Amino acid sequence: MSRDAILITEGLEKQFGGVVAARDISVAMYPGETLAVIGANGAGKTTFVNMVTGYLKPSAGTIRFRGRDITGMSPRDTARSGIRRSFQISQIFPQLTTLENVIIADIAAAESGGALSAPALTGERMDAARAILARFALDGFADSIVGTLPQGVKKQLDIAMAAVGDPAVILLDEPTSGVSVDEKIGMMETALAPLKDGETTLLFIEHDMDIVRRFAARTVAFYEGTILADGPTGEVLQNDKVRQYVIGGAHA
Amino acid sequence: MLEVRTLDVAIAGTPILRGASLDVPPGTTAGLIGRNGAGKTTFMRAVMGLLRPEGGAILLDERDVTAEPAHVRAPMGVGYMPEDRRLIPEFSVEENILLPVHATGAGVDRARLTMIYDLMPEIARFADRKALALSGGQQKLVALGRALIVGHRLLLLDEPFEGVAPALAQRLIEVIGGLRGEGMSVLLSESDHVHSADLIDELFVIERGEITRRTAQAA
Amino acid sequence: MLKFSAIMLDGMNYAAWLFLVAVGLTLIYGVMRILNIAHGAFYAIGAYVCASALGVYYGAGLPEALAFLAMGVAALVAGVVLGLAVERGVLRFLYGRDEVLMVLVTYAMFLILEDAVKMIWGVNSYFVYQPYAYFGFVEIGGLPYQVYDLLMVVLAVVLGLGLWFWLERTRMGRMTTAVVADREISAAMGINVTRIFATTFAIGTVFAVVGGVVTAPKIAVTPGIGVEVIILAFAVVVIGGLGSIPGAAIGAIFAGYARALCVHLAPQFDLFAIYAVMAAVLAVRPHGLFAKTSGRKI
Amino acid sequence: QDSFKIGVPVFLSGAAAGPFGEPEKQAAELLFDALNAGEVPGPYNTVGINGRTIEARFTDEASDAAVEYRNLVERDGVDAVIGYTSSGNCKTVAPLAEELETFTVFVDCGTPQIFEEVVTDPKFLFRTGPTATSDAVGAARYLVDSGADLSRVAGINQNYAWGQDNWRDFTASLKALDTGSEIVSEQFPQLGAGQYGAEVSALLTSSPTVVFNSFWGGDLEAFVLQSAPRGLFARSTVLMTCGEALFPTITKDVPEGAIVSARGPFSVFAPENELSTWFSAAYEERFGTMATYPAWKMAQAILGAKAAFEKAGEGATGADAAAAFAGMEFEAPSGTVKMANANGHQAIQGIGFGTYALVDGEPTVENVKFYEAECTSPPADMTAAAWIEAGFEGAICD
Amino acid sequence: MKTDFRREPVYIAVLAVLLVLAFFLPGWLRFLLQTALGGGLVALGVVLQMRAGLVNFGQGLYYCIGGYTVGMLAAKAGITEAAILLPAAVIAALVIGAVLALLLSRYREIFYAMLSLAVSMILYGLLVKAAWLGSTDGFNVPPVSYFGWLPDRGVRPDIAYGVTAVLTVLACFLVARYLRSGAGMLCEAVAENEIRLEYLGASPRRIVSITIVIAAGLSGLGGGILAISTGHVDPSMTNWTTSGGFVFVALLAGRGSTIAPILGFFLLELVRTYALDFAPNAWQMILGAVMLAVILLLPDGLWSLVQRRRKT
Ligand SMILES: Nc1ncnc2c1ncn2[C@@H]1O[C@H](COP(=O)(O)OP(=O)(O)OP(=O)(O)O)[C@@H](O)[C@H]1O
Ligand SMILES: Nc1ncnc2c1ncn2[C@@H]1O[C@H](COP(=O)(O)OP(=O)(O)OP(=O)(O)O)[C@@H](O)[C@H]1O
Ligand SMILES: [Mg+2]
Ligand SMILES: [Mg+2]
Repeated sequence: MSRDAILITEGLEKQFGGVVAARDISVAMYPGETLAVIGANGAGKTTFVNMVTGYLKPSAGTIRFRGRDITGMSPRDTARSGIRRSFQISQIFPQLTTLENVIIADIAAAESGGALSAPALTGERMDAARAILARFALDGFADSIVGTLPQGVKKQLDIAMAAVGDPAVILLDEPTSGVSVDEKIGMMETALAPLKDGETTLLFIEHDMDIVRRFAARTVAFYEGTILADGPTGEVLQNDKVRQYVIGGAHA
Repeated sequence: MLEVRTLDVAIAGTPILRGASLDVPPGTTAGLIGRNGAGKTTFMRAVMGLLRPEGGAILLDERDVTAEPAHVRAPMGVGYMPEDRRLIPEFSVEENILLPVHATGAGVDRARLTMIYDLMPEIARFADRKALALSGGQQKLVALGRALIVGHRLLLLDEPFEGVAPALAQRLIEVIGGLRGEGMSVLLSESDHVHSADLIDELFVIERGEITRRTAQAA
Repeated sequence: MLKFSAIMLDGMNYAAWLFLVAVGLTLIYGVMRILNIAHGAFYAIGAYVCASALGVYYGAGLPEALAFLAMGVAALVAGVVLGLAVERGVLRFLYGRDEVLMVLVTYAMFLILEDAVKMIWGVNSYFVYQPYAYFGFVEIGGLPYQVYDLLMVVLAVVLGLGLWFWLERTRMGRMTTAVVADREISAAMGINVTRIFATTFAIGTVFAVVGGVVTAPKIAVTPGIGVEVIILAFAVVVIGGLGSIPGAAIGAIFAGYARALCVHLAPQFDLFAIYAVMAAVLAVRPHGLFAKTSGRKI
Repeated sequence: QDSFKIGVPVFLSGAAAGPFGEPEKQAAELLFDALNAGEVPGPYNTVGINGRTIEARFTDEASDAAVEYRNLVERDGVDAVIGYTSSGNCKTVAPLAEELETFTVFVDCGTPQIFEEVVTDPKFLFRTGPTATSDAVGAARYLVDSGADLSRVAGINQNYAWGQDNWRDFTASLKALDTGSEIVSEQFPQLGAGQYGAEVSALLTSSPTVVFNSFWGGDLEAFVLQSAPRGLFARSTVLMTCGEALFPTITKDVPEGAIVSARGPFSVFAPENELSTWFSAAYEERFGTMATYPAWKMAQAILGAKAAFEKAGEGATGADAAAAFAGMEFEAPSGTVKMANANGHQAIQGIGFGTYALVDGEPTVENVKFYEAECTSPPADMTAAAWIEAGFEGAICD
Repeated sequence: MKTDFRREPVYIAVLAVLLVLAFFLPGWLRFLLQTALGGGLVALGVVLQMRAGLVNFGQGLYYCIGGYTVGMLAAKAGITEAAILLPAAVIAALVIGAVLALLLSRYREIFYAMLSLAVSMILYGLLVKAAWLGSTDGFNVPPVSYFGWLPDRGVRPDIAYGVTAVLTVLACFLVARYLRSGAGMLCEAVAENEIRLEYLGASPRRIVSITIVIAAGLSGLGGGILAISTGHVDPSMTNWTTSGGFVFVALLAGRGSTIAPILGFFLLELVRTYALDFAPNAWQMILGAVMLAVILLLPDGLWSLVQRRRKT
């Protein structure tokens, strides 16, 4: 690729006691691209995202975002600098309504700690929040308490919150797990379309190869903490090792 | 093995299941298919006694357990794998798997444990690690193992393949299919039967809390 | 030198007492996530029951040596009855509610029990000093020490080890740990959660009652003895790490020796020594010394 | 004619309920009933107060003092308030009594600050019992007079105002008496601590010749139960200012020879007269136990109020009675009470000390020495602390 | 919506009207209300922290600091001007709150409760040792002047009540403003999911610290008001039982409005007073039974009655 990478990891390594969750992970992400990450269970996919977003500190290696070294930065700082994520188990505010969830995301993005006396619930903000809900097809649930919603909706909300404030990079950890099969594609479309409007760089972890094929031009395959393959999706999915360890023979 | 008659369940005043009926004869594998929010999890939880039904009956092996507390089911040979894994974080993987065995006071069936480890060699590898450290998919496997260890008669598996890498999912399907031969009944829920099409003898579709039966072929 | 041995003995003695009154609290919190303020009332009731039981016992002219058996029986019976009554009668309707709310529920129980005690036993003191005097004293390094107090240390060690063994080494104990982590899934896996809760609460209550029973012969059994105890027990349990039995032991030793040191070397700081220790421990280890690791979240 | 309503705040719950609240309440009930029936010996053999029957309103002192006082006065419309044991509550209530202009008698509360600092120009407020100053001063004098070895003195007092004040006054008194004592240990366990193992060890290891103790209630009893078997009383002379309260409770376990007082001319230290004989007999008969000093103090507060209202005459208001009460002398089971200090609002009384003894299984005191009020209380124009500091200036002792 | 406090001005106006009407209550009842207003502000401080998922079992600390600041300035330094005393009480509490927030903002759940309890009990221990402050007996606070005017004994209670009522309403207004602000709205998010909040770029610690400081200021004001109302302060203000009472009121009242804890505290005091009147020997039992009944029957606090009405 000709353009400069927006996010680069070099030789990332993470150990938990005796377990090596990541070893020599070097990946470059380019502005505007959509990248899929696949891999066996426990291959280190979530660990990778956790390191990039500052939840885990790598045992070795560096992470560069827009040329700046962000290794070891806190999740808050990575978020503020423009890297957002969604979670394998959706991370939401369960007792609040969908609308409130998004409003909170907006306040947090806008003012970090929140201003002390200016009213936060402005008409403008309400409109913006409703617009986000509409963009992610969540408007039907605006006033429902989030904890009572089906998994899929929670996942979608999780992504919507990550998208607030138009970050430069979004990392989605299994966005479609828990979403019913006939809704997966629709959901990816509703989730990704608004993000793709801008120049957002997107990485998603996925176990469903149909989704991977459909939405990602490039795929990285993980196995046992290392990168098994990295390249155009079609090639990676044909890779023998990937077929053996990740996809399995029959299903591909 | 499992017979559910016109089950009504409401959560916080909202009816979720309406007259849901379903039966799984011994030795069959039934699929409960439905979109998000259709009520699959609610159904499973009600069968397990984790939710109080407002009406209807649940029979296990012809015994009416509708009003019985949750814990009587495991000793009857019912294994349950919840959708959200729910391992005991400070227990090791093996302790988690053996939990129902210890709970019911039955002796540890080594052969069955070995069978589970053979089925999923990856969990054998981390058998002595604490459950809290595992990745999402790994936890899912452990939860499946935990259901298998007591589920001599009936397995209730709530979206067992969700978040499991395809290669492994295929292997699991084969093994669950093999259980039929042992006379076990299985009820597994999925949002679609792509994974389990070959596995399922009976297909039930749940929609807005109502269950309709389809034949596997027709679906 | 005399002072040193006095500090060692006093610290140990006070720690033993603190452990006895605190361990039930940590057990109940550990299993049920209920920070039980009524624990103080249980302790007080234990003391009153001991006073009454021994009153009847001595009144009947029974042999003095067996009075200790009577104390044990009284503690067991009173603890089980009281624990089951409170758990079955009130708490079980509130399971799953907020932790703080449960604190207040038990606070309400505490207030009710305090007045109930007053109604049953009146406000005047009760005395049953015979067991305390029974064993006499020994001189340790020139310092006379009541044998009863030394036996209390033995009792604390035995009961503590017993409880720890029960929790760590028995099937029941493992089940209890599972229930702590996830009540619902434990039930689904075949654990009789109701029984575990009732048992745990009863055992915790028995410990509180035992604390009161063994203390009764040393003190005037009067209204209000429960209030002082509960806050001390809280401090001990928090220092050690809520819900941990070894933690309660360590917390009791910390607090016991802090007090002994203060009494002998700087008596003016006695009152807040224990809180200072608690604040200091929490400042360094926010979840107490023996805190459990929490699970991976994302 | 309507009844005479008296609000009686005493401890009905908490640790002070047994040792203070109960005897005070019982004494009040006894006196109200006897007064209403006209059965109290002279000069109180008239019915009620000014012929009006007395109606009591007991409230729990262990609640918000300011709120409850207002409730008594403004909601319940009592004619007088007689009660209060805790110094903290007395401090709260003192200015209120003046503000609400209600005839109020404090029964106990030892702190001398009430009239020294809190209400320096009292109109409606009285205290019919002596302050705690006389306990400490009397204790020091008794120790000196009885020839105790005062070379090494230790103290164990509850860690709150009462205990601290007592210890401060006692050590200051020793200094004033020039005993040359060395203070070898000062213990301040928490109020209601109950466990004194460490404190007792500390006392034992510091080998004091004299131990001063101002505990009350369960703490006092627990202290004796835990220290006597370990030989503290055998090794040192132990003085307990509230020791008389132990007589009906742990009779057999108080070591003989321990020095005790009843914080004034009460109970075993009371003079023999018609009122005292009647009171102790009537109390014991009705309640089956001896009247400890709080009961005596309550009795004398009530009788003082009656005397004041009756001196002011029929139809007297609280203000009239207060005016009459100031500087008055009245008879009580404890003898003649002089409202001598604080413009005649604070009583002064003597105090007796003696050693505990069991005679035929009955608790009693021996080696009694009684100090007159003028010997153990500051003169009207001096604060307690200044008076002790000045070496008991103007004290009249025989 | 849990985070929506836009109706708050209406409730506060209702409170203001109630307080004006209450001026004509009998003296004892109005006094009860007046002290309850002071305590209610502290309970409100507890409620604010509860919104962030934190239960302060040592809120009495700030109450005590407020009370002692007023008391010490008035009784020991001779400054008896309310316009100096009350701001001083608030500032003292704010400063201590800010210092403690550095430590406490790291703690959550029961550990926050226990550590705050420990800190308040350390102050208790110190005050008990301070003989010059009257130890456990505390000390009395002389009558105060208002902008130089020292009211006569006759009208003093009226003025004190008026000032208390005005300050309470004002405090509620300021708190309502804060609740509607960004920092106020994010509290609920701290309670529910800090990880999510961090990943949205906000700092839970900062939000918690702000809450702690605001709650401290409110409680300082409450303590100052109490010192002036009852004319007496003592260390029991920072004892855990006092703090426990605030927590109880906070839960009883619910967190739906700033005025809920204020009214809740008054209700509790009424129950206590009548229980004492009705059964001086068993008032604690009545209080306990009422607590249990409320917890069992009104899981979301008394304010849920108001909210339920609004919804239907
Ligand atoms: N606590 C609750 N309060 C109210 N409604 C609830 C609650 N929990 C679940 N529901 C509702 O019950 C319905 C059924 O939920 P359930 O989890 O059983 O669906 P599901 O078929 O398992 O969906 P999924 O594929 O997302 O797992 C959903 O519409 C959900 O919103
Ligand atoms: N906090 C931790 N402590 C110890 N081991 C951990 C921890 N987090 C992850 N691991 C281990 O690191 C490895 C990688 O885990 P990770 O969560 O990254 O897997 P994953 O690729 O996301 O898997 P899945 O598809 O199941 O979500 C696993 O073996 C896991 O057990
Ligand atoms: Mg993962
Ligand atoms: Mg489901």
